[in-house]
Amino acid sequence: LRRHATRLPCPAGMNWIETAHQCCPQCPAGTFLSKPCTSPENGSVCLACPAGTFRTQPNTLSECQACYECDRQAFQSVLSNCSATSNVACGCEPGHFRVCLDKHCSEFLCQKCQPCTGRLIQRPCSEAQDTLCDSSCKPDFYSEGDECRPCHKSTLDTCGKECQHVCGSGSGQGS
Amino acid sequence: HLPILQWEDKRGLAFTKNNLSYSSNALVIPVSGDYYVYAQVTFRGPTESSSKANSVTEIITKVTDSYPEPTQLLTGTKTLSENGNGSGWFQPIYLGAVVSLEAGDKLMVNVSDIKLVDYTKEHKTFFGAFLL
Amino acid sequence: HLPILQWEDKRGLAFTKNNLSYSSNALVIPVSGDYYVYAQVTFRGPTESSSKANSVTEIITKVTDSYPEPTQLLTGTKTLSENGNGSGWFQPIYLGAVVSLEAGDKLMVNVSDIKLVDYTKEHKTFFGAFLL
Amino acid sequence: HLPILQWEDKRGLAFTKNNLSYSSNALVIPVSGDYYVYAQVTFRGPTESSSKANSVTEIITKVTDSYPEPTQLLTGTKTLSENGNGSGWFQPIYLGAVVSLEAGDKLMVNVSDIKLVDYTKEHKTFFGAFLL
Repeated sequence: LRRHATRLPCPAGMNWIETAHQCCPQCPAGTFLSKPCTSPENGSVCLACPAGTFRTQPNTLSECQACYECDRQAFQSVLSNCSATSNVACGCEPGHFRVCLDKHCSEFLCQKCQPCTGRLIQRPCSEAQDTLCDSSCKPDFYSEGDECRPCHKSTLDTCGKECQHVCGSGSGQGS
Repeated sequence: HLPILQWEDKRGLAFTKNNLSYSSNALVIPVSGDYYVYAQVTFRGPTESSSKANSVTEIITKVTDSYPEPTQLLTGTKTLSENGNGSGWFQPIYLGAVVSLEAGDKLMVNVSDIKLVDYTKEHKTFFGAFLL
Repeated sequence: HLPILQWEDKRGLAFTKNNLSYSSNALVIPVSGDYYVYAQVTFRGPTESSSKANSVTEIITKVTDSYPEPTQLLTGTKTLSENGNGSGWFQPIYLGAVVSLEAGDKLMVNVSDIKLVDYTKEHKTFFGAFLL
Repeated sequence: HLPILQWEDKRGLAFTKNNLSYSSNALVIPVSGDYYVYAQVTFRGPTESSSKANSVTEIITKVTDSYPEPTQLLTGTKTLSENGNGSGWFQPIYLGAVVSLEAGDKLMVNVSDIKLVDYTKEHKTFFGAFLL
Protein backbone atom coordinates (compact mmCIF):
# COMPACT_ATOMS: atom_id res chain seq x y z
CA LEU A 1 0.00 0.00 0.00
CA ARG A 2 1.21 3.45 -0.74
CA ARG A 3 2.44 5.16 2.42
CA HIS A 4 0.27 8.20 1.79
CA ALA A 5 -3.02 8.98 0.03
CA THR A 6 -2.69 8.70 -3.72
CA ARG A 7 -3.22 11.92 -5.59
CA LEU A 8 -6.96 12.07 -6.42
CA PRO A 9 -8.42 14.35 -9.11
CA CYS A 10 -9.86 17.31 -7.16
CA PRO A 11 -13.33 18.79 -7.73
CA ALA A 12 -13.61 22.12 -9.56
CA GLY A 13 -12.23 25.05 -7.61
CA MET A 14 -9.91 22.82 -5.59
CA ASN A 15 -6.29 21.67 -6.11
CA TRP A 16 -4.33 18.70 -4.72
CA ILE A 17 -1.90 19.85 -2.01
CA GLU A 18 1.05 17.45 -1.71
CA THR A 19 2.01 18.53 1.83
CA ALA A 20 -1.57 18.23 3.11
CA HIS A 21 -2.23 15.04 1.05
CA GLN A 22 -5.68 16.29 0.14
CA CYS A 23 -7.65 18.67 -2.06
CA CYS A 24 -7.95 22.25 -0.80
CA PRO A 25 -9.99 25.22 -2.08
CA GLN A 26 -8.08 27.51 -4.47
CA CYS A 27 -7.14 31.00 -3.31
CA PRO A 28 -8.73 33.76 -5.41
CA ALA A 29 -6.76 35.84 -7.93
CA GLY A 30 -4.70 38.52 -6.14
CA THR A 31 -3.85 36.17 -3.26
CA PHE A 32 -1.59 33.17 -2.57
CA LEU A 33 -1.80 30.07 -0.40
CA SER A 34 -0.33 30.88 3.00
CA LYS A 35 -1.51 27.69 4.75
CA PRO A 36 -3.29 24.68 3.22
CA CYS A 37 -6.67 23.55 4.58
CA THR A 38 -6.60 20.85 7.26
CA SER A 39 -9.65 19.20 5.70
CA PRO A 40 -11.45 19.82 2.40
CA GLU A 41 -14.40 21.24 4.29
CA ASN A 42 -12.56 24.08 5.94
CA GLY A 43 -10.86 26.77 3.85
CA SER A 44 -7.25 27.36 2.82
CA VAL A 45 -5.56 30.34 4.42
CA CYS A 46 -5.00 32.85 1.61
CA LEU A 47 -3.09 36.13 1.94
CA ALA A 48 -3.06 39.13 -0.38
CA CYS A 49 -0.15 39.38 -2.83
CA PRO A 50 2.47 41.73 -1.32
CA ALA A 51 3.06 45.03 -3.12
CA GLY A 52 5.01 44.49 -6.35
CA THR A 53 3.57 41.02 -6.92
CA PHE A 54 0.38 39.63 -8.50
CA ARG A 55 -1.69 36.54 -9.40
CA THR A 56 -4.13 36.83 -12.28
CA GLN A 57 -5.81 33.46 -11.58
CA PRO A 58 -7.21 31.39 -8.67
CA ASN A 59 -4.31 29.30 -7.34
CA THR A 60 -2.70 27.26 -4.59
CA LEU A 61 0.81 28.66 -5.03
CA SER A 62 2.99 29.61 -2.06
CA GLU A 63 4.01 32.99 -3.53
CA CYS A 64 2.85 35.59 -6.03
CA GLN A 65 4.68 36.46 -9.25
CA ALA A 66 6.93 39.55 -9.22
CA CYS A 67 5.58 42.38 -11.38
CA TYR A 68 7.52 43.21 -14.53
CA GLU A 69 8.72 46.80 -14.95
CA CYS A 70 8.45 48.97 -18.02
CA ASP A 71 11.82 49.83 -19.51
CA ARG A 72 11.57 53.61 -19.06
CA GLN A 73 15.22 54.08 -20.05
CA ALA A 74 14.55 52.34 -23.37
CA PHE A 75 11.56 54.61 -24.24
CA GLN A 76 8.83 52.35 -22.85
CA SER A 77 5.80 53.86 -21.10
CA VAL A 78 3.39 52.40 -18.55
CA LEU A 79 -0.05 51.66 -20.06
CA SER A 80 -1.39 50.22 -16.79
CA ASN A 81 0.26 49.71 -13.44
CA CYS A 82 0.75 46.34 -11.79
CA SER A 83 -2.10 45.42 -9.42
CA ALA A 84 -2.66 42.39 -7.18
CA THR A 85 -4.50 40.71 -10.07
CA SER A 86 -2.65 41.97 -13.16
CA ASN A 87 0.91 42.49 -14.35
CA VAL A 88 2.14 45.90 -15.53
CA ALA A 89 1.34 46.68 -19.21
CA CYS A 90 3.95 48.62 -21.19
CA GLY A 91 3.83 50.54 -24.48
CA CYS A 92 6.13 53.00 -26.26
CA GLU A 93 6.60 56.69 -25.52
CA PRO A 94 5.25 59.17 -28.05
CA GLY A 95 7.59 59.39 -31.04
CA HIS A 96 8.49 55.69 -30.78
CA PHE A 97 6.97 52.47 -32.19
CA ARG A 98 7.16 48.79 -31.21
CA VAL A 99 9.69 46.41 -32.80
CA CYS A 100 8.39 42.95 -31.79
CA LEU A 101 10.93 40.24 -30.96
CA ASP A 102 8.49 37.35 -31.41
CA LYS A 103 5.19 36.64 -33.13
CA HIS A 104 3.22 37.39 -29.95
CA CYS A 105 5.14 40.60 -29.26
CA SER A 106 5.54 39.48 -25.65
CA GLU A 107 9.00 41.08 -25.87
CA PHE A 108 9.50 44.30 -27.82
CA LEU A 109 11.83 47.28 -28.26
CA CYS A 110 10.70 50.90 -28.70
CA GLN A 111 12.34 52.49 -31.72
CA LYS A 112 12.35 56.17 -32.68
CA CYS A 113 9.86 57.05 -35.45
CA GLN A 114 11.52 58.25 -38.64
CA PRO A 115 10.99 62.00 -39.20
CA CYS A 116 10.24 62.03 -43.00
CA THR A 117 12.31 65.22 -43.41
CA GLY A 118 11.43 66.83 -46.74
CA ARG A 119 8.74 64.27 -47.53
CA LEU A 120 4.99 64.09 -47.08
CA ILE A 121 3.77 61.59 -44.46
CA GLN A 122 1.73 58.78 -46.00
CA ARG A 123 0.90 57.18 -42.65
CA PRO A 124 1.79 58.69 -39.28
CA CYS A 125 3.85 56.76 -36.71
CA SER A 126 1.77 54.68 -34.29
CA GLU A 127 2.37 52.27 -31.38
CA ALA A 128 2.43 49.39 -33.84
CA GLN A 129 4.43 50.75 -36.77
CA ASP A 130 6.87 53.38 -38.00
CA THR A 131 5.92 56.47 -39.99
CA LEU A 132 5.41 55.72 -43.69
CA CYS A 133 7.02 58.53 -45.71
CA ASP A 134 6.08 59.50 -49.23
CA SER A 135 8.65 58.16 -51.74
CA SER A 136 9.03 61.51 -53.48
CA CYS A 137 10.25 64.76 -51.97
CA LYS A 138 7.98 67.66 -50.96
CA PRO A 139 7.88 70.80 -53.14
CA ASP A 140 11.04 72.95 -52.63
CA PHE A 141 13.03 69.81 -51.70
CA TYR A 142 15.26 67.81 -54.04
CA SER A 143 16.41 64.23 -53.58
CA GLU A 144 20.04 63.34 -52.96
CA GLY A 145 20.80 59.68 -52.21
CA ASP A 146 17.84 58.57 -50.13
CA GLU A 147 17.42 61.98 -48.50
CA CYS A 148 15.34 65.04 -49.41
CA ARG A 149 17.22 68.33 -49.06
CA PRO A 150 15.70 71.85 -49.02
CA CYS A 151 16.29 74.13 -52.02
CA HIS A 152 18.52 77.14 -51.28
CA LYS A 153 18.62 80.18 -53.51
CA SER A 154 22.23 80.90 -52.58
CA THR A 155 23.61 77.54 -53.76
CA LEU A 156 21.40 77.17 -56.84
CA ASP A 157 24.15 77.55 -59.44
CA THR A 158 26.61 75.24 -57.70
CA CYS A 159 24.29 72.41 -56.65
CA GLY A 160 23.87 69.17 -58.61
CA LYS A 161 21.74 68.38 -61.65
CA GLU A 162 18.71 67.12 -59.67
CA CYS A 163 18.85 70.12 -57.35
CA GLN A 164 19.03 72.58 -60.22
CA HIS A 165 16.25 70.75 -62.04
CA VAL A 166 13.89 70.83 -59.04
CA CYS A 167 14.92 74.04 -57.35
CA GLY A 168 15.76 76.00 -60.50
CA SER A 169 12.42 75.37 -62.27
CA GLY A 170 10.45 76.17 -59.17
CA SER A 171 12.37 79.37 -58.23
CA GLY A 172 9.63 81.66 -59.64
CA GLN A 173 7.03 80.16 -57.38
CA GLY A 174 6.35 81.24 -53.83
CA SER A 175 9.81 80.91 -52.29
CA HIS B 1 2.52 31.16 -26.12
CA LEU B 2 5.78 30.48 -27.90
CA PRO B 3 6.26 27.03 -29.48
CA ILE B 4 7.54 24.21 -27.22
CA LEU B 5 10.64 22.16 -28.09
CA GLN B 6 10.45 18.37 -28.20
CA TRP B 7 13.33 16.33 -26.81
CA GLU B 8 14.96 12.95 -27.39
CA ASP B 9 15.03 11.25 -23.97
CA LYS B 10 16.27 7.76 -24.75
CA ARG B 11 19.06 7.59 -27.35
CA GLY B 12 22.58 9.00 -27.26
CA LEU B 13 23.59 11.34 -24.48
CA ALA B 14 20.01 11.83 -23.32
CA PHE B 15 19.05 10.13 -20.08
CA THR B 16 16.62 10.73 -17.24
CA LYS B 17 17.82 9.78 -13.75
CA ASN B 18 16.64 10.12 -10.07
CA ASN B 19 13.18 9.28 -11.50
CA LEU B 20 13.01 12.58 -13.34
CA SER B 21 10.75 11.54 -16.20
CA TYR B 22 9.95 13.01 -19.60
CA SER B 23 6.47 13.07 -21.10
CA SER B 24 4.62 15.24 -23.66
CA ASN B 25 7.56 17.58 -24.22
CA ALA B 26 8.15 18.21 -20.51
CA LEU B 27 10.46 17.09 -17.71
CA VAL B 28 8.22 15.94 -14.84
CA ILE B 29 9.45 16.72 -11.30
CA PRO B 30 9.16 13.62 -9.07
CA VAL B 31 10.06 15.14 -5.70
CA SER B 32 9.59 18.68 -4.36
CA GLY B 33 12.82 20.58 -3.79
CA ASP B 34 15.39 22.97 -5.24
CA TYR B 35 16.67 21.97 -8.67
CA TYR B 36 19.40 23.39 -10.87
CA VAL B 37 17.61 23.61 -14.22
CA TYR B 38 19.54 24.29 -17.44
CA ALA B 39 19.07 24.30 -21.22
CA GLN B 40 21.06 25.30 -24.27
CA VAL B 41 19.44 25.92 -27.64
CA THR B 42 21.62 26.50 -30.71
CA PHE B 43 19.79 28.65 -33.21
CA ARG B 44 20.88 28.88 -36.84
CA GLY B 45 19.73 30.48 -40.06
CA PRO B 46 18.77 31.56 -42.53
CA THR B 47 16.53 28.63 -43.46
CA GLU B 48 14.24 28.50 -46.50
CA SER B 49 11.08 28.83 -44.49
CA SER B 50 12.23 31.14 -41.70
CA SER B 51 11.19 34.73 -41.97
CA LYS B 52 14.06 37.20 -41.49
CA ALA B 53 14.29 36.91 -37.72
CA ASN B 54 15.85 39.90 -36.00
CA SER B 55 16.24 38.06 -32.70
CA VAL B 56 16.04 34.64 -31.03
CA THR B 57 14.57 33.80 -27.62
CA GLU B 58 14.75 30.74 -25.36
CA ILE B 59 12.51 30.43 -22.28
CA ILE B 60 12.46 27.67 -19.62
CA THR B 61 8.84 27.49 -18.47
CA LYS B 62 7.09 25.77 -15.56
CA VAL B 63 3.55 24.37 -15.68
CA THR B 64 1.96 23.39 -12.39
CA ASP B 65 -1.41 22.01 -11.30
CA SER B 66 -1.66 24.83 -8.78
CA TYR B 67 -1.86 27.54 -11.45
CA PRO B 68 -3.61 27.61 -14.85
CA GLU B 69 -0.89 29.63 -16.62
CA PRO B 70 2.75 28.69 -17.37
CA THR B 71 5.42 30.60 -15.40
CA GLN B 72 8.55 31.86 -17.18
CA LEU B 73 11.53 30.76 -15.04
CA LEU B 74 14.55 31.71 -17.19
CA THR B 75 14.79 33.70 -20.42
CA GLY B 76 17.60 34.38 -22.90
CA THR B 77 16.93 36.88 -25.69
CA LYS B 78 19.56 37.89 -28.29
CA THR B 79 19.20 40.21 -31.26
CA LEU B 80 20.85 39.03 -34.47
CA SER B 81 23.29 41.27 -36.28
CA GLU B 82 24.78 38.70 -38.66
CA ASN B 83 21.33 38.04 -40.12
CA GLY B 84 21.34 41.15 -42.23
CA ASN B 85 23.98 40.12 -44.71
CA GLY B 86 22.26 36.89 -45.79
CA SER B 87 25.18 34.62 -44.86
CA GLY B 88 24.65 31.71 -42.47
CA TRP B 89 24.67 32.39 -38.71
CA PHE B 90 24.80 30.38 -35.46
CA GLN B 91 23.74 31.60 -32.03
CA PRO B 92 23.80 29.41 -28.89
CA ILE B 93 21.83 30.53 -25.80
CA TYR B 94 22.62 28.83 -22.46
CA LEU B 95 20.42 29.25 -19.36
CA GLY B 96 20.78 27.73 -15.90
CA ALA B 97 19.66 28.53 -12.35
CA VAL B 98 18.28 27.11 -9.12
CA VAL B 99 14.46 27.06 -8.88
CA SER B 100 12.09 25.74 -6.23
CA LEU B 101 9.79 23.08 -7.71
CA GLU B 102 6.92 20.93 -6.45
CA ALA B 103 6.33 17.26 -7.20
CA GLY B 104 4.30 17.06 -10.42
CA ASP B 105 5.53 20.36 -11.83
CA LYS B 106 6.47 20.20 -15.53
CA LEU B 107 9.42 22.00 -17.16
CA MET B 108 9.47 22.92 -20.85
CA VAL B 109 11.64 24.93 -23.23
CA ASN B 110 9.90 27.47 -25.49
CA VAL B 111 11.61 29.20 -28.41
CA SER B 112 10.77 32.21 -30.53
CA ASP B 113 10.89 30.20 -33.80
CA ILE B 114 11.20 26.41 -33.98
CA LYS B 115 12.39 26.59 -37.60
CA LEU B 116 15.58 28.34 -36.40
CA VAL B 117 16.55 25.62 -33.88
CA ASP B 118 19.57 23.45 -34.75
CA TYR B 119 18.33 20.03 -33.63
CA THR B 120 20.83 18.12 -35.83
CA LYS B 121 23.34 17.32 -33.03
CA GLU B 122 22.43 16.43 -29.43
CA HIS B 123 25.52 18.18 -28.06
CA LYS B 124 24.41 21.54 -29.48
CA THR B 125 20.86 21.68 -28.07
CA PHE B 126 20.17 20.09 -24.68
CA PHE B 127 17.99 20.40 -21.57
CA GLY B 128 18.22 18.99 -18.04
CA ALA B 129 17.85 19.38 -14.28
CA PHE B 130 19.23 17.91 -11.05
CA LEU B 131 18.04 17.97 -7.45
CA LEU B 132 20.34 19.79 -5.02
CA HIS C 1 35.59 49.44 -9.63
CA LEU C 2 32.66 48.69 -11.92
CA PRO C 3 29.18 49.42 -10.57
CA ILE C 4 27.55 46.70 -8.42
CA LEU C 5 24.10 45.33 -9.26
CA GLN C 6 21.35 45.34 -6.63
CA TRP C 7 19.04 42.32 -6.36
CA GLU C 8 15.47 41.55 -5.28
CA ASP C 9 15.76 38.77 -2.69
CA LYS C 10 12.22 38.24 -1.46
CA ARG C 11 9.52 38.57 -4.10
CA GLY C 12 8.71 36.25 -6.99
CA LEU C 13 11.30 33.63 -8.00
CA ALA C 14 13.94 35.13 -5.67
CA PHE C 15 14.71 33.16 -2.53
CA THR C 16 17.61 32.54 -0.21
CA LYS C 17 17.93 29.07 1.29
CA ASN C 18 20.40 26.97 3.33
CA ASN C 19 21.05 30.25 5.26
CA LEU C 20 22.70 31.87 2.25
CA SER C 21 21.74 35.47 3.00
CA TYR C 22 21.64 38.69 1.00
CA SER C 23 22.72 42.05 2.37
CA SER C 24 24.07 45.30 0.88
CA ASN C 25 24.08 43.99 -2.66
CA ALA C 26 25.96 40.80 -1.83
CA LEU C 27 25.28 37.11 -1.23
CA VAL C 28 26.87 36.24 2.11
CA ILE C 29 28.46 32.78 2.42
CA PRO C 30 27.38 31.04 5.65
CA VAL C 31 29.61 27.94 5.53
CA SER C 32 33.06 27.41 4.00
CA GLY C 33 33.09 25.03 1.04
CA ASP C 34 32.88 24.65 -2.73
CA TYR C 35 29.93 26.47 -4.29
CA TYR C 36 28.59 26.52 -7.83
CA VAL C 37 28.09 30.27 -8.37
CA TYR C 38 26.15 31.60 -11.38
CA ALA C 39 24.64 34.81 -12.74
CA GLN C 40 22.99 35.96 -15.93
CA VAL C 41 22.71 39.64 -16.87
CA THR C 42 20.65 40.65 -19.89
CA PHE C 43 22.02 43.87 -21.37
CA ARG C 44 19.96 45.97 -23.77
CA GLY C 45 20.17 49.29 -25.56
CA PRO C 46 20.20 51.91 -26.80
CA THR C 47 18.80 53.89 -23.88
CA GLU C 48 18.29 57.62 -23.47
CA SER C 49 21.29 58.19 -21.31
CA SER C 50 23.68 55.45 -22.32
CA SER C 51 26.70 56.44 -24.28
CA LYS C 52 27.26 54.41 -27.46
CA ALA C 53 28.65 51.31 -25.71
CA ASN C 54 30.63 49.00 -27.95
CA SER C 55 30.92 46.21 -25.41
CA VAL C 56 29.28 44.88 -22.21
CA THR C 57 30.94 43.12 -19.29
CA GLU C 58 29.65 41.10 -16.35
CA ILE C 59 31.94 40.10 -13.47
CA ILE C 60 31.16 37.92 -10.41
CA THR C 61 33.38 39.28 -7.64
CA LYS C 62 34.33 38.04 -4.17
CA VAL C 63 35.05 40.30 -1.20
CA THR C 64 36.67 38.66 1.80
CA ASP C 65 37.82 39.92 5.16
CA SER C 66 41.22 38.33 4.61
CA TYR C 67 42.07 40.55 1.63
CA PRO C 68 41.36 44.27 1.08
CA GLU C 69 40.82 44.02 -2.68
CA PRO C 70 37.85 42.33 -4.40
CA THR C 71 38.77 39.21 -6.40
CA GLN C 72 37.30 38.71 -9.87
CA LEU C 73 35.98 35.12 -9.95
CA LEU C 74 34.19 34.92 -13.32
CA THR C 75 34.05 37.37 -16.22
CA GLY C 76 31.99 37.53 -19.40
CA THR C 77 32.76 40.28 -21.86
CA LYS C 78 31.16 40.71 -25.32
CA THR C 79 31.61 43.32 -28.01
CA LEU C 80 28.42 44.69 -29.55
CA SER C 81 27.97 44.67 -33.31
CA GLU C 82 24.28 45.50 -33.55
CA ASN C 83 24.86 48.75 -31.68
CA GLY C 84 26.13 50.56 -34.74
CA ASN C 85 22.91 50.90 -36.67
CA GLY C 86 20.88 52.59 -33.91
CA SER C 87 18.28 49.81 -33.69
CA GLY C 88 17.55 48.14 -30.38
CA TRP C 89 19.71 45.22 -29.19
CA PHE C 90 19.67 42.52 -26.47
CA GLN C 91 22.72 40.61 -25.19
CA PRO C 92 22.51 38.03 -22.36
CA ILE C 93 25.73 36.93 -20.60
CA TYR C 94 25.65 33.76 -18.45
CA LEU C 95 28.47 32.78 -16.09
CA GLY C 96 28.76 29.79 -13.76
CA ALA C 97 31.54 27.79 -12.10
CA VAL C 98 32.68 26.08 -8.91
CA VAL C 99 34.65 28.29 -6.52
CA SER C 100 36.10 27.67 -3.07
CA LEU C 101 34.64 30.14 -0.55
CA GLU C 102 35.07 30.86 3.16
CA ALA C 103 32.29 31.59 5.64
CA GLY C 104 31.67 35.36 5.60
CA ASP C 105 32.83 35.85 2.02
CA LYS C 106 30.57 38.12 -0.02
CA LEU C 107 29.66 37.61 -3.70
CA MET C 108 28.60 40.48 -5.95
CA VAL C 109 27.90 41.09 -9.62
CA ASN C 110 29.58 44.08 -11.29
CA VAL C 111 28.66 45.35 -14.74
CA SER C 112 30.29 47.71 -17.23
CA ASP C 113 27.25 50.05 -17.36
CA ILE C 114 24.23 49.78 -15.08
CA LYS C 115 22.09 51.81 -17.49
CA LEU C 116 22.40 48.98 -20.04
CA VAL C 117 21.05 46.29 -17.68
CA ASP C 118 17.55 44.95 -18.43
CA TYR C 119 16.05 44.88 -14.92
CA THR C 120 12.41 44.68 -16.11
CA LYS C 121 11.84 40.89 -15.72
CA GLU C 122 13.24 38.63 -12.99
CA HIS C 123 13.74 35.71 -15.42
CA LYS C 124 16.12 37.70 -17.64
CA THR C 125 18.68 38.83 -15.05
CA PHE C 126 19.40 36.54 -12.06
CA PHE C 127 22.15 35.53 -9.62
CA GLY C 128 22.62 32.58 -7.26
CA ALA C 129 24.83 29.93 -5.67
CA PHE C 130 24.55 26.47 -4.09
CA LEU C 131 26.86 24.44 -1.86
CA LEU C 132 28.17 21.21 -3.43
CA HIS D 1 40.27 16.84 -34.45
CA LEU D 2 40.13 20.41 -33.20
CA PRO D 3 43.04 21.60 -31.05
CA ILE D 4 42.85 20.83 -27.30
CA LEU D 5 43.14 23.57 -24.68
CA GLN D 6 45.69 23.28 -21.89
CA TRP D 7 44.73 24.33 -18.37
CA GLU D 8 46.40 25.72 -15.28
CA ASP D 9 45.38 23.36 -12.43
CA LYS D 10 47.37 24.62 -9.48
CA ARG D 11 47.74 28.39 -9.22
CA GLY D 12 45.10 31.06 -8.61
CA LEU D 13 41.45 30.05 -8.73
CA ALA D 14 42.25 26.63 -10.23
CA PHE D 15 41.84 23.63 -7.94
CA THR D 16 41.02 19.96 -8.27
CA LYS D 17 39.00 18.35 -5.47
CA ASN D 18 37.24 15.03 -4.63
CA ASN D 19 40.28 13.42 -6.34
CA LEU D 20 39.27 14.75 -9.75
CA SER D 21 42.75 15.00 -11.26
CA TYR D 22 44.24 16.79 -14.24
CA SER D 23 46.82 15.25 -16.55
CA SER D 24 47.87 15.76 -20.20
CA ASN D 25 45.25 18.41 -20.84
CA ALA D 26 42.35 16.37 -19.47
CA LEU D 27 40.25 16.13 -16.32
CA VAL D 28 40.36 12.48 -15.23
CA ILE D 29 37.17 11.04 -13.71
CA PRO D 30 37.93 9.13 -10.50
CA VAL D 31 34.50 7.63 -9.77
CA SER D 32 31.68 6.60 -12.13
CA GLY D 33 28.55 8.72 -11.83
CA ASP D 34 26.65 11.74 -13.11
CA TYR D 35 28.71 14.92 -13.27
CA TYR D 36 27.77 18.51 -14.06
CA VAL D 37 30.51 19.44 -16.52
CA TYR D 38 31.05 23.06 -17.59
CA ALA D 39 33.53 25.27 -19.44
CA GLN D 40 33.73 28.85 -20.64
CA VAL D 41 36.13 29.97 -23.35
CA THR D 42 36.50 33.67 -24.12
CA PHE D 43 37.54 34.14 -27.72
CA ARG D 44 38.98 37.43 -28.94
CA GLY D 45 40.48 38.85 -32.11
CA PRO D 46 41.78 39.88 -34.46
CA THR D 47 45.29 38.71 -33.66
CA GLU D 48 48.32 39.04 -35.94
CA SER D 49 48.44 35.37 -36.82
CA SER D 50 44.74 34.54 -36.81
CA SER D 51 43.08 34.12 -40.17
CA LYS D 52 39.90 36.12 -40.61
CA ALA D 53 37.70 33.71 -38.58
CA ASN D 54 34.01 34.11 -39.19
CA SER D 55 32.98 31.80 -36.35
CA VAL D 56 34.30 30.28 -33.11
CA THR D 57 33.52 26.86 -31.63
CA GLU D 58 34.04 25.27 -28.22
CA ILE D 59 33.51 21.53 -27.65
CA ILE D 60 33.71 19.54 -24.39
CA THR D 61 34.89 16.08 -25.42
CA LYS D 62 35.12 12.72 -23.63
CA VAL D 63 37.79 10.11 -24.29
CA THR D 64 37.16 6.68 -22.83
CA ASP D 65 39.06 3.39 -22.87
CA SER D 66 35.92 1.61 -24.05
CA TYR D 67 35.76 3.51 -27.36
CA PRO D 68 38.61 4.57 -29.69
CA GLU D 69 36.98 7.82 -30.86
CA PRO D 70 36.44 10.92 -28.71
CA THR D 71 32.76 11.71 -28.03
CA GLN D 72 31.52 15.28 -28.35
CA LEU D 73 29.50 15.97 -25.18
CA LEU D 74 28.67 19.69 -25.44
CA THR D 75 29.21 22.17 -28.27
CA GLY D 76 28.85 25.94 -28.54
CA THR D 77 29.35 27.54 -31.92
CA LYS D 78 28.85 31.23 -32.78
CA THR D 79 29.31 33.19 -35.99
CA LEU D 80 31.16 36.47 -35.67
CA SER D 81 29.61 39.65 -37.05
CA GLU D 82 31.87 42.22 -35.45
CA ASN D 83 34.86 40.61 -37.20
CA GLY D 84 34.13 42.30 -40.50
CA ASN D 85 35.01 45.84 -39.54
CA GLY D 86 38.56 45.03 -38.36
CA SER D 87 38.05 46.38 -34.84
CA GLY D 88 38.71 44.17 -31.82
CA TRP D 89 36.04 41.69 -30.70
CA PHE D 90 35.31 39.46 -27.69
CA GLN D 91 33.00 36.44 -27.63
CA PRO D 92 32.50 34.24 -24.54
CA ILE D 93 30.92 30.78 -24.95
CA TYR D 94 29.62 29.00 -21.83
CA LEU D 95 28.61 25.32 -21.82
CA GLY D 96 27.33 23.17 -18.96
CA ALA D 97 25.28 19.99 -18.54
CA VAL D 98 24.92 16.71 -16.67
CA VAL D 99 26.68 13.75 -18.28
CA SER D 100 27.11 10.12 -17.22
CA LEU D 101 30.82 9.28 -16.89
CA GLU D 102 32.85 6.18 -16.02
CA ALA D 103 35.90 6.07 -13.78
CA GLY D 104 38.95 6.72 -15.96
CA ASP D 105 37.10 8.76 -18.57
CA LYS D 106 38.95 11.91 -19.64
CA LEU D 107 37.33 15.30 -20.36
CA MET D 108 38.91 17.88 -22.65
CA VAL D 109 37.99 21.19 -24.24
CA ASN D 110 38.60 21.61 -27.97
CA VAL D 111 38.40 24.93 -29.78
CA SER D 112 38.19 25.96 -33.41
CA ASP D 113 41.34 28.14 -33.25
CA ILE D 114 43.69 28.23 -30.27
CA LYS D 115 45.13 31.56 -31.42
CA LEU D 116 41.73 33.20 -30.80
CA VAL D 117 41.46 32.03 -27.16
CA ASP D 118 41.85 34.72 -24.48
CA TYR D 119 43.99 32.85 -21.97
CA THR D 120 45.23 36.06 -20.27
CA LYS D 121 42.87 35.97 -17.25
CA GLU D 122 41.74 32.83 -15.39
CA HIS D 123 38.29 34.28 -14.74
CA LYS D 124 37.56 34.62 -18.47
CA THR D 125 38.36 31.06 -19.61
CA PHE D 126 37.70 28.17 -17.20
CA PHE D 127 36.74 24.48 -17.11
CA GLY D 128 35.42 22.19 -14.35
CA ALA D 129 33.11 19.41 -13.18
CA PHE D 130 31.43 18.18 -9.99
CA LEU D 131 29.84 14.88 -9.01
CA LEU D 132 26.09 15.04 -8.30
